[in-house]
Amino acid sequence: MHIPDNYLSPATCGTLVAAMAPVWTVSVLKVKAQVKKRHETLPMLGIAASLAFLIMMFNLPIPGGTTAHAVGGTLLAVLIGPWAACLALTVTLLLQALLFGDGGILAFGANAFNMAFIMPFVGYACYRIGHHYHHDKLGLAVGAYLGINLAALVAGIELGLQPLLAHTANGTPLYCPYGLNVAVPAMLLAHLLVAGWVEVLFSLFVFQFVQKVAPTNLYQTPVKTHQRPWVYLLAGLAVLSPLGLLASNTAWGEWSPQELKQQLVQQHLGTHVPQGMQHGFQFDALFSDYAIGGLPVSVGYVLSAATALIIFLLLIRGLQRGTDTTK
Amino acid sequence: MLLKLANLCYDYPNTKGLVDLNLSINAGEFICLMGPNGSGKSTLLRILSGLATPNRGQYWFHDQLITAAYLADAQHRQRLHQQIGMVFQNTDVQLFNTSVAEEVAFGPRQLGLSAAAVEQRVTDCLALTACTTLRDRVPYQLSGGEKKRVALASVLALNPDVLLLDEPLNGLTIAAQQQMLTLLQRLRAAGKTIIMASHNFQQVQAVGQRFIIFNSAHQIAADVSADDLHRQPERQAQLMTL
Amino acid sequence: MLLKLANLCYDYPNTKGLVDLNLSINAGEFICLMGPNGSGKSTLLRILSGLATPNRGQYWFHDQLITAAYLADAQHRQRLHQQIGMVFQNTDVQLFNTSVAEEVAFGPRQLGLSAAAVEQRVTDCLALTACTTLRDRVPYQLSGGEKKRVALASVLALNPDVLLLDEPLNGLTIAAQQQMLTLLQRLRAAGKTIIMASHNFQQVQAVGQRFIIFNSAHQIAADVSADDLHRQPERQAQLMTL
Amino acid sequence: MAPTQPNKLPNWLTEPEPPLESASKATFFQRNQRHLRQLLTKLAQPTPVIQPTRWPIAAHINLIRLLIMVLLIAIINNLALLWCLGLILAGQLLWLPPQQLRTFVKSWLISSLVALIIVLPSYWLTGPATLLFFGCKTSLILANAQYYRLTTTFNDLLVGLKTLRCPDILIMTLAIAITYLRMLGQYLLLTLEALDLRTVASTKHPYQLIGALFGNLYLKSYAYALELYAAMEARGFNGHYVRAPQRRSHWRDYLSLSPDLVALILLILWGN
Ligand SMILES: Nc1ncnc2c1ncn2[C@@H]1O[C@H](COP(=O)(O)OP(=O)(O)OP(=O)(O)O)[C@@H](O)[C@H]1O
Ligand SMILES: Nc1ncnc2c1ncn2[C@@H]1O[C@H](COP(=O)(O)OP(=O)(O)OP(=O)(O)O)[C@@H](O)[C@H]1O
Ligand SMILES: [Mg+2]
Ligand SMILES: [Mg+2]
Repeated sequence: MHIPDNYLSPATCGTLVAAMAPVWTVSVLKVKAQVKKRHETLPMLGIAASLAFLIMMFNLPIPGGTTAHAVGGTLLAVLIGPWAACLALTVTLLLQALLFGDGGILAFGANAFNMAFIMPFVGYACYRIGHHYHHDKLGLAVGAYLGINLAALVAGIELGLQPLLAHTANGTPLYCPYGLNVAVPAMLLAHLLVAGWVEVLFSLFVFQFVQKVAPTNLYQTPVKTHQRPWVYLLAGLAVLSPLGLLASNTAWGEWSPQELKQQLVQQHLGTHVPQGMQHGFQFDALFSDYAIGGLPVSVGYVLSAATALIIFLLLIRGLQRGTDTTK
Repeated sequence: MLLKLANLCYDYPNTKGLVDLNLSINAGEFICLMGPNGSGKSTLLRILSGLATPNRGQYWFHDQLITAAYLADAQHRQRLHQQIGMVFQNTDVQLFNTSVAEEVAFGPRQLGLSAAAVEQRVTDCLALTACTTLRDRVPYQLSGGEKKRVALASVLALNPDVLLLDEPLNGLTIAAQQQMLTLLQRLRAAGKTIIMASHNFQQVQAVGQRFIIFNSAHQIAADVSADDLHRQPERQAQLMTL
Repeated sequence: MLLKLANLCYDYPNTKGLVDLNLSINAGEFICLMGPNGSGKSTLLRILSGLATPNRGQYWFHDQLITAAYLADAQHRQRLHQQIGMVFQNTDVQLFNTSVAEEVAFGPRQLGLSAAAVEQRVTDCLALTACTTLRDRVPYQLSGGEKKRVALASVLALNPDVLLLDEPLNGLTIAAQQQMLTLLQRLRAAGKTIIMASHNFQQVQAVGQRFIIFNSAHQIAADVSADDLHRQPERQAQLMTL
Repeated sequence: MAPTQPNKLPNWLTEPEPPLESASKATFFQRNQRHLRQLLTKLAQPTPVIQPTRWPIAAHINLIRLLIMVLLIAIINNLALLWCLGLILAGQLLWLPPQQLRTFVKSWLISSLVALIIVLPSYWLTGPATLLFFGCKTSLILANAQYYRLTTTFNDLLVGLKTLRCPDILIMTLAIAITYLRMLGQYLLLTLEALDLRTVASTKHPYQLIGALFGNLYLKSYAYALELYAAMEARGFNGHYVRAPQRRSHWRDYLSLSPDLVALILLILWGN
């Protein structure tokens, strides 16, 4: 579910980072309060982050011989509390983006929104409801399934909106080339059918183990205080952010709202005839649109000379015998 | 011959693990590995158990060459694991079930035994290692010495032919050490092969039949039988310091 | 008086850890904790180091009552931790840096020493524990005995007044055990208090000044000084089995 | 041990175990072991970074540079400008030692290929222009990110984030996460190995086992959290990492930002 870079327009990424900002702020405040009471929360955060990392890199078997991996958002929320889980997952995503190349750097906000916000909170809410009716496991299962699918849905929408939000004058998408009609089903199908169930099974069995062995190590909900304002604020933001997504993008795209509506309708009905099917191979399109033309010929010469030189040097360098550093 | 190593080397990414080992071991031997810290005892046990494969040289087990390719096959690996049981130096990592009884039952259950037979094995193994009272405890909450004993019980339950024990006496009381050595001796008498790393010559002296001594260059410095050892007081004195 | 326990009890969620302990320890003592597996030695060390707080009873350190509330204050906790250094039974949890040198430097650096002073301490501590050759290795890739020594070095680097050692001799060669005991004796001579759990009476006999013996009911069965011990052969025989 | 140890071995233990006929391919444990080993080697040898003696750049500048670069690539829709950015990166690559250059090229090619495969179907939807252009931009971003990864240690990342005034709680969490990734990874690997050793037939309930593995990992890490934090505190840790101070010359930092800034200016002058 990690969205890589260049699939989302910078504007979308910015919007989602902005949407995450209040969530992070509240999380930090909440967790700070938690740390005051139990000082092991602090190391636990880091540990939960590395635990999430390991969960995401662990291959789980699925029938048919292939493997999938769980995300563990809901599970972590149940184990260490949703706020701490949000921070921990954020750290995991940051680590993955910067140091392991999983998920984009600009798309960090989007990934955090999907996996560190939607997943743990939706999952935890379901778990709480289940807990209320004394069906902890059912709540967890539903939460895990809903959480990951909702996150996938949102990811699909974020991706699918891109061709509408950012495209060249003649409609060629600048970022993710798939519209809502492709992105959403693709994301959802995989998660509804496979990843969702893997997540459920994984969460359930880990939860069962912890509950059996050390029930005291589960997150205990703090005694109710005035936490309502936060909830409303966050819920409002969650609803608003898709709108913000559109709004902030108007600066980038060059279309009017009518055009957008028209395009939305088109995308959904699929009446839009794909260009590629219409014209077949069209390599000159590349240069007609993105214009290497417009450059003075001399600059072109300089560029190609520099390129040739550097490629040559790189080749030599790459073929050299490594002397120092790694063995 | 049970197993044989020929010119075996093992390198860790940035240090040597084992250098040019030649060794052959017969079924039913009781072997003690001794040597300074970091000389490669644990590494050898990892190789014998198939957890690591040599970088150079060969390892034959029952005339079968054990290589990474051979072990890539799940069936081969499981076959090997059924014959070889291992207790780790850090037993913490070895216990992952919800209760001690479950832990010991984990292995036999895969063998397709009846529930009664599994239960029988659990009871026997716990009794042999004096863990009966720990039966319903959670393994990760045990004390250091208790974990060691439960780990041995869980390995015994699979009834392997070869037992690899990495410093099994560490953290046990002297009395428990004696009992464990007695148990091992009985197992050997029943035909098992036992290969044990230890730093405690005084304790293992009485039971070991053959002593393989590593030096700090990760090589085998000496390979003497208990009988020969009696006639070499200076070697005994050396072992007293390892 | 350095520290004092009064009617101290500690319960784990489903087992007893310590039952009704009374004990007082003076600065500069060299104390050996002995007892069967699971008798509560590690638990006592955890309490002394402030990792756990008693369920009932009191623990005074330097006339300060150590309670959960007192330790909730980060500053108090830090002060306590600075005076008390601990080497865990499972040293794996203690090593978290990327190289042995970093590991040892971590503490002094946190104390705000100059780079040269930190370097000095690192060199000294590694030399004292015979780890100089391991300097650039990755801690978690060391062998069992090497980890033990590095853990001790990293604790020594902070120069604590009280050293709590949970079975520090385990997994070391006999020669290394001797070296460590000599080192501990020197530290004691320099005024440190040393409290050490061990199962190896033969080794610690020579250095221990006071032996605190637990029984399997998690109580203190006996508390004898080395001098008294000389006059009690049956007690010595008992300790030989623990 | 308790004095009640039986002095005879049970019968089953004295007879050899009949070989078990099993046919299973529970390879996922193996695969996970392999992944974990790779992760651990990666964590154990923080990438041998090019010696910063010649051109030391502050960690936070490096981070900012990466961000600007990725942003630039994402918003530029002019092939010539992208080409320039590519050249800048290629120029930086020249300083890499040969071995690292090879590593770089390998992982870059692989990740670019994956990205390309994902956008491939778009050829039939929107035509070749998107495919090629998108492919170029994505692989350029991947190359930049990969270069950053190759030349930055965890420590640098932490220092960089700290200089950028990230909240302490985040830095701490990050630092502990990296530390623990190593420890828990090692623990998980060893447990998997131990599990493997006691697996003599196909696993009937893999998920139950995995649940136990991770449940254990969680509980263990919870206990570790307490002990390790105490161990850290015992060694003077108070929520701030103290590091050996680094010498920095600012003009170099800003100079190193200049190619990116030039590109930004070009973008503004030429527009899209
Ligand atoms: N995972 C690892 N990665 C890299 N090097 C390792 C690893 N494990 C052990 N080593 C190194 O390999 C050598 C042999 O280690 P090994 O664990 O086999 O020693 P040992 O004889 O068991 O020592 P001890 O008596 O202390 O347990 C040592 O130098 C050790 O530092
Ligand atoms: N984390 C834990 N949770 C629950 N019970 C525990 C835990 N740790 C230890 N115990 C139990 O508390 C008792 C005392 O354990 P402790 O670790 O103090 O023993 P010990 O004297 O150090 O034994 P050993 O010599 O084997 O290390 C034992 O019965 C043990 O099973
Ligand atoms: Mg070893
Ligand atoms: Mg103990």
